[in-house]
Amino acid sequence: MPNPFALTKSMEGDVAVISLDGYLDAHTAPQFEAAIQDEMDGGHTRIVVDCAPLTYISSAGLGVFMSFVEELREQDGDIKICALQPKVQSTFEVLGFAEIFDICDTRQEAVARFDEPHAATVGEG
Amino acid sequence: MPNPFALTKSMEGDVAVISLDGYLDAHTAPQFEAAIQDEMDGGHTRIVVDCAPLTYISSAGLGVFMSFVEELREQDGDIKICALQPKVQSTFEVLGFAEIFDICDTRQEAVARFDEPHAATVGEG
Amino acid sequence: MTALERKFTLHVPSSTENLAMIREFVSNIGTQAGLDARDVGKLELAVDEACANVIEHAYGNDTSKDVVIRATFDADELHIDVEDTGRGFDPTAVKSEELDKLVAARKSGGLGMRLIKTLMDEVRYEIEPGRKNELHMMKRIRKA
Amino acid sequence: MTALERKFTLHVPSSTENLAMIREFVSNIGTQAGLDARDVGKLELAVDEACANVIEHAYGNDTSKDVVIRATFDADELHIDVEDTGRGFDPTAVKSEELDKLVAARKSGGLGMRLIKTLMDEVRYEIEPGRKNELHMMKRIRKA
Ligand SMILES: Nc1ncnc2c1ncn2[C@@H]1O[C@H](COP(=O)(O)OP(=O)(O)O)[C@@H](O)[C@H]1O
Ligand SMILES: Nc1ncnc2c1ncn2[C@@H]1O[C@H](COP(=O)(O)OP(=O)(O)O)[C@@H](O)[C@H]1O
Repeated sequence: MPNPFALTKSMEGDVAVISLDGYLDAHTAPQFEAAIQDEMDGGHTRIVVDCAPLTYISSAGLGVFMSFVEELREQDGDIKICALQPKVQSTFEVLGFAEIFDICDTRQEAVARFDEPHAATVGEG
Repeated sequence: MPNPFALTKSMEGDVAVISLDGYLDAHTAPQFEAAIQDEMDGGHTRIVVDCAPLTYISSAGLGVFMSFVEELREQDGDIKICALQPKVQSTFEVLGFAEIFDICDTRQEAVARFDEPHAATVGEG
Repeated sequence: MTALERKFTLHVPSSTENLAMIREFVSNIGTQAGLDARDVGKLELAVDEACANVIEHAYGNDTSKDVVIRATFDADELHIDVEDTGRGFDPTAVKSEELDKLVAARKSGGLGMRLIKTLMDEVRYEIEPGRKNELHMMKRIRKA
Repeated sequence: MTALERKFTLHVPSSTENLAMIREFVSNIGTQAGLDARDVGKLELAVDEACANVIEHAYGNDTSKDVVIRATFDADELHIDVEDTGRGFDPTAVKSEELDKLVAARKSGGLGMRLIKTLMDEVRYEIEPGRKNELHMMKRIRKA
């Protein structure tokens, strides 16, 4: 059996961090979609998705990033992606995600990116 | 992919230690058989099989232990087995191997067992 | 490696729950065929996308239907066919949108067929709606 | 879990190289059927033994032949059939030797069928030599 999918959430300051573990495919993507929707419903628009333990992603997983990023950016937030394993990274790259998404090496870097001048500066509770 | 099979050999004093990694089934058992035959051809009759990294065993693997132990014991040697993972251990047990084979928790214990009074005492170069 | 052709077939119920199993099937075959880890990864992803499309689009998530994956390889090429008996479609009518357009339109889909075409060396649909729809994919086995 | 029956089939060339793949197939299904990890392990081992016997004894390591594994489960039972078109045998004529006898005789085989019978809840052979030989195995799904 492949290791299944797991998702954990935490906050770093006003940044919501979602960590993805295992495989994100058409079967598990709805859980990821619900987690992002939850954050938005809770007023969190600054989201980091930590992919360090993520071993596989298919277009169903990529579609979740794709469908939320515009709305988050309109609300002065963003989805930053970090810690991609090489195999997952190449799936992001082959579709041109690196040009549209902010992809960082580490979680710290991704969280800090929200405070850089070109990023959104509106804070939240 | 399941992790494939690997086998490493070392000597601890006059005891030949064979470490088994991955899965031992009808496909990989011939490699294990050849390794034991090699030790015997090299005059080593005191053999410890360290199963710490072994994740799976089928009857083809068990058969290798079964077919050599009598000859080794006749030559004042033995096969001691150590560090079984629970799943592998239950396969040994369901067939009654625990009654016939000396199964130890650790490699040190298995190696030391050769020097206990009831064990063979003939040394080799 | 022998010149003999090897054949493998997997039938599973049409459910996304089985995608993990399909990927393991395919990655075992890819490795056995002699593909390197990168190409095994590409094969796995292309077949996942093809099967996810069958499950969602051809069968509309009706889990009483079957997805069939057939694989053969020899020393040079690995062929994988994904077969369904579902509604079928006209693949030439599906236009591939750029990523920035999809993002602007807040789409969550539209990447699968592009991925399949990018990852495989040959891709061909044979559509007979309700009877048999097949997606043929081929990956060349690069000599190390 | 639904009461609906689920069907899975795997066809692979008759080679011990494919046993790892067969085990993955079976353990995926066992997990999906709701078996606990111990029972998944038993199922995996029983099917491995059954297929190794087909590969070695029914087909005498002729890799041009096919091994077919069919699995179905519902809420209560998981059924797995291993099918070959090989030489067949009389399972009632195979006598199961005690381990100490096998060890004394320096045998390396003779454990497979005993394992299968110990690990599964039902085991039944249907032999039609050269046409179709089937080993039916059943594992009950214990409610947690
Ligand atoms: N096997 C199939 N059967 C029926 N329709 C399909 C199939 N594969 C793809 N399609 C159609 O082509 C469209 C594009 O597919 P794709 O690029 O994979 O993106 P997505 O599946 O995310 O919509 C689908 O939305 C669907 O309408
Ligand atoms: N599928 C099969 N086809 C033909 N003969 C078989 C088959 N399965 C088992 N046998 C016969 O039964 C014997 C006992 O099988 P088994 O208990 O699995 O031990 P082993 O395979 O190690 O000999 C085999 O040696 C073989 O002669």
